[in-house]
Amino acid sequence: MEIGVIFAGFGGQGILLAGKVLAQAAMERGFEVTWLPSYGPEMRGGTANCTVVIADEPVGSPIVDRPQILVAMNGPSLERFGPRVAPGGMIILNSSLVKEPSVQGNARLLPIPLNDIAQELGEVRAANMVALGAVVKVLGLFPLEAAAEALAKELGARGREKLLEVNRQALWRGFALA
Amino acid sequence: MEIGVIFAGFGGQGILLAGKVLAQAAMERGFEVTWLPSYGPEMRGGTANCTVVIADEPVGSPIVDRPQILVAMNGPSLERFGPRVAPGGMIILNSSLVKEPSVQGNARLLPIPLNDIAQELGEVRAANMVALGAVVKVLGLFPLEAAAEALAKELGARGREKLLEVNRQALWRGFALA
Amino acid sequence: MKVLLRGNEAMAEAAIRAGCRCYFCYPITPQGELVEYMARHLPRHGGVFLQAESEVAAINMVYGAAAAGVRTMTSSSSPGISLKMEGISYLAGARLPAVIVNVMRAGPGLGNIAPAQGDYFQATKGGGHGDYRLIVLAPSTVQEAAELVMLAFDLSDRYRVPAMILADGMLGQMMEPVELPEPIPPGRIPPKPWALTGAKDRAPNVVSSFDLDPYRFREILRALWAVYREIERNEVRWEEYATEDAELVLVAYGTMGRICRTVVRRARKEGLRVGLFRPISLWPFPYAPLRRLAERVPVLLTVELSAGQMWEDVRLAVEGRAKTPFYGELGGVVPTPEEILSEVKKHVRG
Amino acid sequence: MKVLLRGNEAMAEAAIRAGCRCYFCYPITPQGELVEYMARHLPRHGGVFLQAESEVAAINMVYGAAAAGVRTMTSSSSPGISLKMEGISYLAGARLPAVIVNVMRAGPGLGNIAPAQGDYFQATKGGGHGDYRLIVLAPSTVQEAAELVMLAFDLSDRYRVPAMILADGMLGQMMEPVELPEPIPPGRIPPKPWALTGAKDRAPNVVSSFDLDPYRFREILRALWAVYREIERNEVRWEEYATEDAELVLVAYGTMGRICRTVVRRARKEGLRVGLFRPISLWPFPYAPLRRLAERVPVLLTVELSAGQMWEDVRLAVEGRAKTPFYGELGGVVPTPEEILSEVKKHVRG
Amino acid sequence: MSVVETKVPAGFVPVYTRPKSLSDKRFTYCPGCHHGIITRLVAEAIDELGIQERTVGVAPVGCAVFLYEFFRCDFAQAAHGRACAVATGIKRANPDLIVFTYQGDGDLAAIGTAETIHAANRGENITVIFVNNQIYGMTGGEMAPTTLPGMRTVTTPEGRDVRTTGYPLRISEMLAQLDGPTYITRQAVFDVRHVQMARKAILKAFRNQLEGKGFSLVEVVAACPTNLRIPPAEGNRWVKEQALKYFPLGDLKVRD
Amino acid sequence: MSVVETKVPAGFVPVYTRPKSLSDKRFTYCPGCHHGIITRLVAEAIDELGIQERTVGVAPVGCAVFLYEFFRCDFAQAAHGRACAVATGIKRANPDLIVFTYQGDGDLAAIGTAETIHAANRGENITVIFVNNQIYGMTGGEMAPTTLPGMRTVTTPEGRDVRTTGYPLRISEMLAQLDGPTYITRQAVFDVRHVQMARKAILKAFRNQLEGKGFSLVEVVAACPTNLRIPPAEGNRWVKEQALKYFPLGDLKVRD
Amino acid sequence: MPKGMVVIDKDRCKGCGLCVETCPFGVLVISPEFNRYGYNVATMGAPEKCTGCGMCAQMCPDAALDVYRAVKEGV
Amino acid sequence: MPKGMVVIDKDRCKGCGLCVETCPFGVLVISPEFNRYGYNVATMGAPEKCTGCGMCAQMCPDAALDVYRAVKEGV
Ligand SMILES: Cc1ncc(C[n+]2csc(CCOP(=O)(O)OP(=O)(O)O)c2C)c(N)n1
Ligand SMILES: Cc1ncc(C[n+]2csc(CCOP(=O)(O)OP(=O)(O)O)c2C)c(N)n1
Ligand code: SF4
Ligand code: SF4
Ligand code: SF4
Ligand code: SF4
Ligand code: SF4
Ligand code: SF4
Ligand SMILES: [Mg+2]
Ligand SMILES: [Mg+2]
Repeated sequence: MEIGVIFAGFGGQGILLAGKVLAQAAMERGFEVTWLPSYGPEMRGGTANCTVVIADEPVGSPIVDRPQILVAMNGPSLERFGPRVAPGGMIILNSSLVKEPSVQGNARLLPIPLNDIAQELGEVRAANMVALGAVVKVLGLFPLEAAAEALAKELGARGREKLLEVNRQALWRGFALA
Repeated sequence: MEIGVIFAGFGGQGILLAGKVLAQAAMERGFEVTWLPSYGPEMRGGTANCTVVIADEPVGSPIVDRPQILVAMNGPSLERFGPRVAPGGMIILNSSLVKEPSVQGNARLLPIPLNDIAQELGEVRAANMVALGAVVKVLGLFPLEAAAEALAKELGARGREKLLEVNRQALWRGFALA
Repeated sequence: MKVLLRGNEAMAEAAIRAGCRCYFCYPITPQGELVEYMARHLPRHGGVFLQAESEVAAINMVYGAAAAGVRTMTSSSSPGISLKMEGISYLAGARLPAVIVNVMRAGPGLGNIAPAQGDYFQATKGGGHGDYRLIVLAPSTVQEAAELVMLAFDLSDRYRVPAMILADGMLGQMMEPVELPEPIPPGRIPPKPWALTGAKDRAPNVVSSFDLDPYRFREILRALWAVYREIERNEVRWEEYATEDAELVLVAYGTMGRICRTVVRRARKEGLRVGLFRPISLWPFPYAPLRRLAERVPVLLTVELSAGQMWEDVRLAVEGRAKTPFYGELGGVVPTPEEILSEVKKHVRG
Repeated sequence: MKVLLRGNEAMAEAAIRAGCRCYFCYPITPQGELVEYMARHLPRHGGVFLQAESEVAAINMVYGAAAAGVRTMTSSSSPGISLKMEGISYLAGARLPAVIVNVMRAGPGLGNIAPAQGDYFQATKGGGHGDYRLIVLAPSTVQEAAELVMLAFDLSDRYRVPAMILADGMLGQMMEPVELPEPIPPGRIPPKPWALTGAKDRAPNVVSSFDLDPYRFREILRALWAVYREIERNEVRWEEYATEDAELVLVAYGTMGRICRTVVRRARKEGLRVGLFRPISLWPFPYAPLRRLAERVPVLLTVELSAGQMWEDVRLAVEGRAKTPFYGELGGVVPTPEEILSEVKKHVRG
Repeated sequence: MSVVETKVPAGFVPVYTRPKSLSDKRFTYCPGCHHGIITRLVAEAIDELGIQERTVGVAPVGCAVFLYEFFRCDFAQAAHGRACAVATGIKRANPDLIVFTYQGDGDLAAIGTAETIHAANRGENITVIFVNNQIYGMTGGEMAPTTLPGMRTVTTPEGRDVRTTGYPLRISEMLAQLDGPTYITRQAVFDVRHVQMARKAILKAFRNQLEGKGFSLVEVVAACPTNLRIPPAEGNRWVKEQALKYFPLGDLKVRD
Repeated sequence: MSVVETKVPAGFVPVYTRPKSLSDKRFTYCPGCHHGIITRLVAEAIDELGIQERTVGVAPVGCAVFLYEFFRCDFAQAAHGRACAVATGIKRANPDLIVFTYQGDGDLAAIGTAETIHAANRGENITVIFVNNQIYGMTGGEMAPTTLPGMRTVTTPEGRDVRTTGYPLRISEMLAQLDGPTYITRQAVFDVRHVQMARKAILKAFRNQLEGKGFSLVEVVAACPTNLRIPPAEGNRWVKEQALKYFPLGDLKVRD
Repeated sequence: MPKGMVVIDKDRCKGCGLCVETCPFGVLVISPEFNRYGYNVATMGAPEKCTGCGMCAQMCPDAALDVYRAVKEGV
Repeated sequence: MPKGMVVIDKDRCKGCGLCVETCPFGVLVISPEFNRYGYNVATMGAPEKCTGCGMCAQMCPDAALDVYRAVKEGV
């Protein structure tokens, strides 16, 4: 088993964090994981992405050509990574920003209004966690609680504990919608 | 045939020039030649030396471990290179400066009061040419005139034509004494 | 306890745990997190973090700190490492222990910041002038990166030969679970009687790579080469995976090593008898084990992120005993397991 | 007409005759006379002589002048060449023609100024980062030094690949009779439509070695490697001497090449069937001719002023077909013909 | 790339239009980055002097590395810090060209210190645009020699400590001491008035070269909002209120 | 080496004896070279401060490359131009050591420009002895950044042309502008009075380090009779009459 | 007809807001509209107030603005 | 007895003559004698005139001079 997940979006959408929390959660549940970010000036182009691989054997390449899951937080990400999603894979699409998805390939499309949900929760920056909740559901490898714990750890390390509650809710909302 | 000649002495004694004139003369007379100087900060130690190889086939190494001829313009040079002279080789020694030659090896010793002769000629810096005259004689490969011509060329290139006459005489004196 | 760390961070933390107390750097992608981590953590351990004015200055600061007897490190990426070539040659000539991390990116020139393995020759054969060698260790996981950094400090001190960690942008940037090695006990760093600590109650020490006299300098270098021979005897490291019955063995290091491991698994699933030989020490290169392998395996396929650099060492090891095809990528492109597998299939059938 | 010139002077004069019009340098022994000659003569030919503030600056000035479309050169010796590694990698990546002269001295480190051949790897395998090659030519006489400098300019322009002359202190310092090559006719320098001459009546030209996109950069490098393959086909140069019936062939380049020629003569006089294989282009290395030789000659003895660098290429060529012993000297010591001859006698008998 | 076709609307005359010597390429700078303003001013100067067809730019390594894509003139991309050496090579090879470098503070004042100073000292007849944003922008916000005391960067997480890393390096003041340069000036672009002054300075620096007057350098104190982690508008204030304390504006050397 | 055993002659007391921190090794400098005087003055300062056992010198590449043989203290031989970086490494690794560099003008002001300036700017607590002899001595007399206008060297056979190679670089003046350094002074040794002043300056430069005051640099304008191709005594006059025109003596920066 | 007019290249605009800050007449605003690169672009909020002074263009770091001024009648 | 005395290390002396130039009393001269390195070394030509002022030693670039002063009688 080796599953690739790509998170992609604009800079500032919490792409790298969502990926890291996923990797952390999977690690804590005993999986082999890797996390690989886009890096360098690419990030200043206003976009960011990262790739998480979850496996039951040591991970070979942290680069994933054909991800099973893509989280496309905006239009350009869908355009760029959508066609690469593995046949039968899943695209979690931020339907708050992408109204008319243009590319799709052979993947299933799961539109979730990530921004709107986050806005509802009172913290637009939690859109990434809505997405992550959905990813955890789609993956079906471990309970959402694992992600919530990993998130708590990560926010703790950054001194952002007070954001925990809203992000937790975001996770649940995403989980529920997927 | 491959003959190695080492000229050695203090800086300022015209060691490199003597070697170059020899090489030039031999070249003009159709021999294969190389000339290799000591270089770098060694020269600032106050000593200088150069090696001339004259041969009838292309010269392999311009470095000569066992020279046939050594011109030792001072004591340290005799000490350093004297023991290396090939058995049956010849050491032309500046007896103006080295009164009691200490090292000798298996070589023949030809003491010539180079400085004194040059002084007599009114140009102490011509001691090198006295030595060169002797070398040409010992070599016996080409007439002294070849060296005189090469010298003229060299002095001409340096704009020192007026030193030609006294150096010519120096060559002859050395030639005569060897 | 496992923690999730970037390769760059893990190497930095490992250096601190290895007792590195002077780190000099100049920023460059894709090793920025190493610099950043050191800036944040080294001072807390009483160490010196100093951002130099250039890579040239940084390596010469390393020279100074190493001469003073302290464990010291610098890190950079390809173009920055090129600038350190003179300094590295000096370190080698002066017999100074130090660790240099190269998180390779694609070259030549400014190239780009994607992972590559185009500095193998530079690292293993001497990109600087003169006859010298670096101990070169190539990790393929973040875990191994941490461990090899610690090993690099130990070996470098033991032999008084500078050591290089040859990683790449992927390994530097990716996160993976790591079990961090324990900090070394204070006593583990060997005494350095040759270090510049002030000529008190002893004759002066001199750190130098200079001797105008060729015969004396030859003796110095013969002694150095005797040490190199010793290292070649003692410090060859490699890993074999599924080679016992293999008809084809992939030879790959670092990032390509780990990817080829996946290739082996997939190939095996398809019933192909494929194995992996992964050099860990690139210098000393595992010539002998590879030669032994070549006696029984008909095809050794070298896979590199380069035009074929380690490949030469593979061929030197094999010397015609087996077929030695090559598969490489240029420019920062990392081949997928599938691509490599289809290359494998050209040489072996199920 | 033959003139007696130092190797350094002959290379300088040859560069001028090859149309070199921008020369940038930083002083270092044992190539000082090249600098001095250029200072004296290049301006008289309307050229630019500029002593830079460092070797790093000099190579980057070369980069600029080459980008502007002018024939340009720099020269240095081992430590100075190490400092140029980044710049050379940039030249290679940006496809700029230029000539670099390395009058090698003993290393590593400051070493000394005696002749050595310890920079072979650096020159031929890429001392700088990334996958690139230089055209590397190794003269063994002053005459050949002059000729190869001219050739280096031509090849460099033709392929847009920088070329290096790999000489050493002995060749640089010694005088020998030279028949200087004729100055090139003005038309011989090929047009350079890619050069930076102002974007008048054409799209802008860019000289760069940068492409952030690995896939695009890969294409650039594939094109570069196609050129390298072409050079490997067209520009291999070597000399064989008395190899027809040889039982042992010495393999040596540059200064050691000429000394080994004497060894061959002496050996032949003693009735030993010894020959010489002298690579002239070190890259592209004459693998194929050497391999052919190995088919019929049982022993190929490599002789180098190093711990064995070209030796690896010899072994790569031979791949076990013949014995490949090695004889080397370190530290600036130059072996005598006698010493080499006695080494030869260990492997062959009369 | 879809570029809006700018036709002059009926009944209007152009007051300001995009410089001709800029290509169609979007700048790769971050939103609000002063690099963009400075890059544009260079293009305006080239336009105004009508020298696009004989100008050769030298791009640095730094956020301006893509400069050669932004301009419609010949360009060399130089190794980090070596732009002045590359420019020297180009100019010496072909003095008819107008050669300029465009460099960041890491590039020019750290790794390129020697190349900058010696080109200036030789009085190379080139134009240098020096963007001092007190940070290594491209690599993610490390300390530059020009970083202000106490300023937090990723390599000075507690703020720049002058006791261990020194004070901000005023390299323009150092250069102004030399006999070689003709014109050394420090400008800024945090408001329109200063943009206009910077524009004039850049123009003068190019004109000097056209007149064969030798080395001219225009330092522009700039903001890197991304690494300061502030919104663009605050970047302007940062320059005005913080950076200028250490980098006072004005001509440092003018030789006529 | 036969060193004359210097026993104090009966009835006499020593006025001047060879510094204790010098080894027995003969200097490798040419006759009359000012390096010899300056090297001796450094040894005298070390003796006077009694710091031989905690001093580490950094030898340059240049005529002073053999410095480590001349002194009885620990020494590192640095790559050409990098002495200040090496000294930084040593001092940072072990602040208890007294670390000095000794560098020529090619070493310090050409290839080492960046290392010198940045060590000074950081205010590294080291002592730099800078021998400005306006020439590359060791390599055979090439132009240095400090070579005087019109001066003939092997790379300026017609004399240094300031239009193409610039004016002599007064790097001490540049350094004095920085906030980092504590003490920058220019001295000479062409007569006894100046030798004494230079001696004091060197002493002060070391004392500053002992007191933790930071970067001190003593430039000594010196003669290289060999490459000037003049007798040693004329070397003294050269410094006095020619070199000082461009390199006026005196303290350039003193911070107390 | 307003005295001035600004044409904004939406694909170049990165929504930095420097033009908004600069305009002395409050003409420009950042719109909620995203461009294809994800930036909220500048737009003329109060086009009628534009004098065509060009200050916005002088500050724009992306050379995204062209400014025009109405031809004076009778000229 | 002269007031001063100079001991010259002949092997160090390179005959540069700076001491000769410096001595205010004309004590020192360069002798025609060569040392083993080929230099004509300095020597005391007029030892009686030496005051032990030490100036020669301060100028000597080879640290070849040691200077002594006579112990004042009765001190
Ligand atoms: C030799 C080398 N060292 C380091 C780098 C990495 N690098 C790229 S840009 C940069 C510094 C950028 O800072 P600056 O010059 O101030 O430009 P800015 O991005 O701030 O405009 C560095 C260190 C490199 N490419 N090459
Ligand atoms: C990297 C490098 N470049 C060049 C040299 C050659 N080199 C040796 S000494 C020297 C310059 C000496 O001049 P300076 O520093 O002024 O010292 P001086 O000999 O005049 O005292 C040079 C260029 C070298 N050894 N290493
Ligand atoms: S990182 Fe800073 S300097 Fe670089 S483009 Fe972004 S804002 Fe500008
Ligand atoms: S060459 Fe000049 S600087 Fe060097 S030792 Fe001789 S006189 Fe002194
Ligand atoms: S200044 Fe330019 S980039 Fe910024 S918001 Fe205005 S138009 Fe857009
Ligand atoms: S032209 Fe002037 S008035 Fe019109 S929007 Fe721009 S700044 Fe405002
Ligand atoms: S100054 Fe010293 S070296 Fe010179 S002549 Fe006098 S004693 Fe000899
Ligand atoms: S001590 Fe004084 S008087 Fe005596 S020799 Fe020396 S300088 Fe002359
Ligand atoms: Mg910057
Ligand atoms: Mg000097």
